[in-house]
Amino acid sequence: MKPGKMIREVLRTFLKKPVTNLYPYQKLAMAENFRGKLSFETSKCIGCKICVRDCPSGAITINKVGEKQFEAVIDLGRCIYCGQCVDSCPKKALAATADVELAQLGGTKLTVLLKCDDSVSISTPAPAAPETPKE
Amino acid sequence: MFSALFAMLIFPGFIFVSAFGLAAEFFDRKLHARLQNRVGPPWFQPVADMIKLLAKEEVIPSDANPTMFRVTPIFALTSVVTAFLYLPLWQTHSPFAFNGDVILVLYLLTIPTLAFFIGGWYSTSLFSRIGSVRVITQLFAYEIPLFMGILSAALLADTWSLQGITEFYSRHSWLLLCNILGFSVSLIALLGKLEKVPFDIPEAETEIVAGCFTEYSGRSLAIFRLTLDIEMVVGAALLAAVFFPMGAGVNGPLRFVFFIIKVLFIVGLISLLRTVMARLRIDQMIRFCWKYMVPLAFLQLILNLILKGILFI
Amino acid sequence: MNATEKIKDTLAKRFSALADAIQMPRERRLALTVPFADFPAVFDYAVKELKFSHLITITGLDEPEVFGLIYHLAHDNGVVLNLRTSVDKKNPTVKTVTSYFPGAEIYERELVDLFGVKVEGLQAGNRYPLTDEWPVGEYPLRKDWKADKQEKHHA
Amino acid sequence: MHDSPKFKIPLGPQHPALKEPASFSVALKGEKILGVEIRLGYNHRGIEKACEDRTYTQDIYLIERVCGICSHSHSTCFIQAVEELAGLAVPKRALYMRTLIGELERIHSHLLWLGVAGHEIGFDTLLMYTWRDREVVMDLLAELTGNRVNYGINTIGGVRRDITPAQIKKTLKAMDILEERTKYYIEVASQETTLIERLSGIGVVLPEDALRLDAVGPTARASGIARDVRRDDPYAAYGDISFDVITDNHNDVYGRTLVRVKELLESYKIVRQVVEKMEAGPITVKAPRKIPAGEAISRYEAPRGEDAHYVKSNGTEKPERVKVRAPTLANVQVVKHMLKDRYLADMSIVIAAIDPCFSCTDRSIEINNLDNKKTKVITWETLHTQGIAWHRKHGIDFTSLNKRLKARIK
Repeated sequence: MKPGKMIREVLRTFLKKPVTNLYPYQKLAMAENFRGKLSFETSKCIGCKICVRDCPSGAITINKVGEKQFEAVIDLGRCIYCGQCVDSCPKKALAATADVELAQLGGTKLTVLLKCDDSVSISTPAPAAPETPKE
Repeated sequence: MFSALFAMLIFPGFIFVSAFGLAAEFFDRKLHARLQNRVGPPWFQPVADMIKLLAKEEVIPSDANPTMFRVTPIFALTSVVTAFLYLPLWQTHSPFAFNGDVILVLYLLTIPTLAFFIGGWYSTSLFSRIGSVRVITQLFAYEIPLFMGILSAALLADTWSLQGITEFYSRHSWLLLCNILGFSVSLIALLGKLEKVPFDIPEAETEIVAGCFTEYSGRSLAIFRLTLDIEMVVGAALLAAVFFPMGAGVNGPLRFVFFIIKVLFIVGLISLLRTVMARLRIDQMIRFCWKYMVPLAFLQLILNLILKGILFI
Repeated sequence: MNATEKIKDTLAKRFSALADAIQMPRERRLALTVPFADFPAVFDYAVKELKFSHLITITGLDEPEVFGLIYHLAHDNGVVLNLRTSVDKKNPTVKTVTSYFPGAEIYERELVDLFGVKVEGLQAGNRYPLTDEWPVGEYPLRKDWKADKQEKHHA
Repeated sequence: MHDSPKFKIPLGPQHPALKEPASFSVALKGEKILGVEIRLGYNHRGIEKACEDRTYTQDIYLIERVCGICSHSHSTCFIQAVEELAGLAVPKRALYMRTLIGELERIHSHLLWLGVAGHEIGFDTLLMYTWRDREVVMDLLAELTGNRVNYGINTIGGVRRDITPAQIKKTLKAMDILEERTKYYIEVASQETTLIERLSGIGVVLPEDALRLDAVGPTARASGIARDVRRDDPYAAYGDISFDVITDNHNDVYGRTLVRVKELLESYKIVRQVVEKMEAGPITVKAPRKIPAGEAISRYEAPRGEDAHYVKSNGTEKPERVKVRAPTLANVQVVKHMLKDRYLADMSIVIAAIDPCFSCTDRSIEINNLDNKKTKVITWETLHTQGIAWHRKHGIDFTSLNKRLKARIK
């Protein structure tokens, strides 16, 4: 029985650097294979929609935009980042990136259109209808 | 007249002591955080908290007595600010010093505790009521060792004035060593008065939400928070004046610096103690106080009586 | 002979009429379907004589004709006995097993709330897991209950 | 104390001591507890019903989200049942992988519990330290699986990710760090007076009561009952691994603390054995989309105790019935027993001592906005403007301060 058993430890800790990460100023590096936001390559997609069928939360939709041309729309608010669509995709058109800073002010910015012009994936917010608050 | 008003409102009264209280809160929080390997709050955090609380809407429970609910925080704040006026900091004596001020300060420090009790009781919430019963139960446990610890030091100095005690101990500084027991008992009892771990039973967050402050919000809560901060400074300054008279010889700004350092040292000790312990249960706290602290304080009292008999007949 | 088979044999000997119904899908797993009338006797025997000391849970099933109830009992040596019985859908009432396992109270409350099976002898207490305002006669785990039905009900 | 009035105080659904909603209605006489009424179900979100509407693949991820802490426990438990139904022979390496993640999860859960227990008794330093050290294992899990909590490592017929030699090295290093820290916590737990005072002698469950009330996991083991599914009903790779089932005969919260910290040491031992014994080979076998009709029950020793999943299939892509029995549900009755004649101050730590996980416990139904008329969605922008307007009305304006703050951040 020793009251104040931790005194030595806390005094030693006082001399150490704090471990807190000052988040917005100091970014945390995510592991390389972290399952974050998805990326999509149009040229690989064959429009089989297995990803749509396997998605547990119905977050992904594949639209046909032209002859053998597809785009993916992902609702980041619904996506649970399980990466099952990446595993399901037979052509490896989908991939998970380590991008985790996806928070947005306002729910409308969470629907993301993924398409690419030349194999580089660009993501632009979809022009979703703005929600008008009813008073 | 004007100088008295200045002393009460600006220095060393309300304005100064509030700023010092908030600074001490920052010091306590920062040290606590660093001991826990965290970064801790920025320097303006206590001020920002205060501004936020003052800006918030104040909600008064419908069953509560609105007058009592609003008045008790002010009552508590006034008494601690008044207590501070009697403590010597800049000069050798405070502007209002008189023989017997150590007793007055001790009693003024009891008033906030009673105010917490009344405020909690009048807010009529169950958590507040349990909290206020705990406040008053705890008061009976720590008050006696605290009084005995401080008064036995005063007894040896043969004076009831803070100035006298300080002067006596700076003359016979070796006698301070005899008071170590009294100092430890008073410091631990002060933890109970300030409701800090391991004696934060009345506002135990994980049991009764916030104890007697549960229903308080906005301005009234801000005043209570400020009271606790100032109480910490006053308690630390009281212990410093009685047990650490170092620097009493020097005068002027240096003495003021000494005062600040002494107070922050005691706040640091409180911080350290609350970092390394778990909260006790109310029955354990009372048992601890009556079983160990009171006998120890009593021992100190007897020791000082004997010493006094031997040394100064 | 291993522990599972031993238990199987003892059970078959005691209830010879049910001997063929005992299944052993794999090591440490036994399943037995018991007619509703025989259930208390078999359950009592399994708990008291065969020393199945732990009731894992009670599963309710909505089968087309009846409500199936599976009492998953576990032995200290790891054998799990799935004791299964069924009650009529018109008047689904079973007796409580809280006298054997006081902890079964909450599993039985689940049956009451989610399937509408009445449990005789269950002491009064808070319902679980549905809210107090839940409409009477709505049993969500029944197959004919659909999640979006609720909205229509209130619209 | 004879005349002290009887109080009835609500602990929860929202209370600082509870990390999740559950309501404990406590009848008090002074500080003494006369009786407790427990009301659960606030976390009901319809998972069992929802499982019947989804394919097995989708269910893995849904089941994984039954609980945030023991996510791997639930998904493994479910998948074991499905694999038994499909008659799949899961590759050895996959089983070892599951064991590895399972033990890492136990480490993270037990460290988390130790911190929470510290917080409940006002020992925040313990909370800060254990949670700091927990980051080691969280980072490791993120690296191995791709997420910090919902690992998503399981798939029907195996696991989704393999472990590389570099990762094995990292794992072993992390185990060394954590072992040293755990030994220090054991020292603290067995010496710090205030901690022992607060934990010992409360929440007592005698062995016979623990048996009678069906306690599981550390709650049972702290009452001297060696009940551990890993040993009794071995799954994954536990049959090949040697470890001790930790028991304690304190019967109280202190015993539960000791069991958990000692189990941490066992987990480090298991992790080391797993990475050593792991053989090269495939990590998955092909699984059919349609699972043959049948039924199976699977048990798993989650950090909080025995987890059980029952799956009934009907030969289609979707299960006929999924039943989840989380460990907390079995331990809830024990809590009621523990709280009798104790002090209010002990309540939060006694509840915390079973390591409750109410979101595990409550699953089943989704209530779709019972009154749609009352629900109003306020967008962030509206809320923002309303807030500014309220403050301006009360004479507070932060516009200039805000501008300066923004400039500083830039």
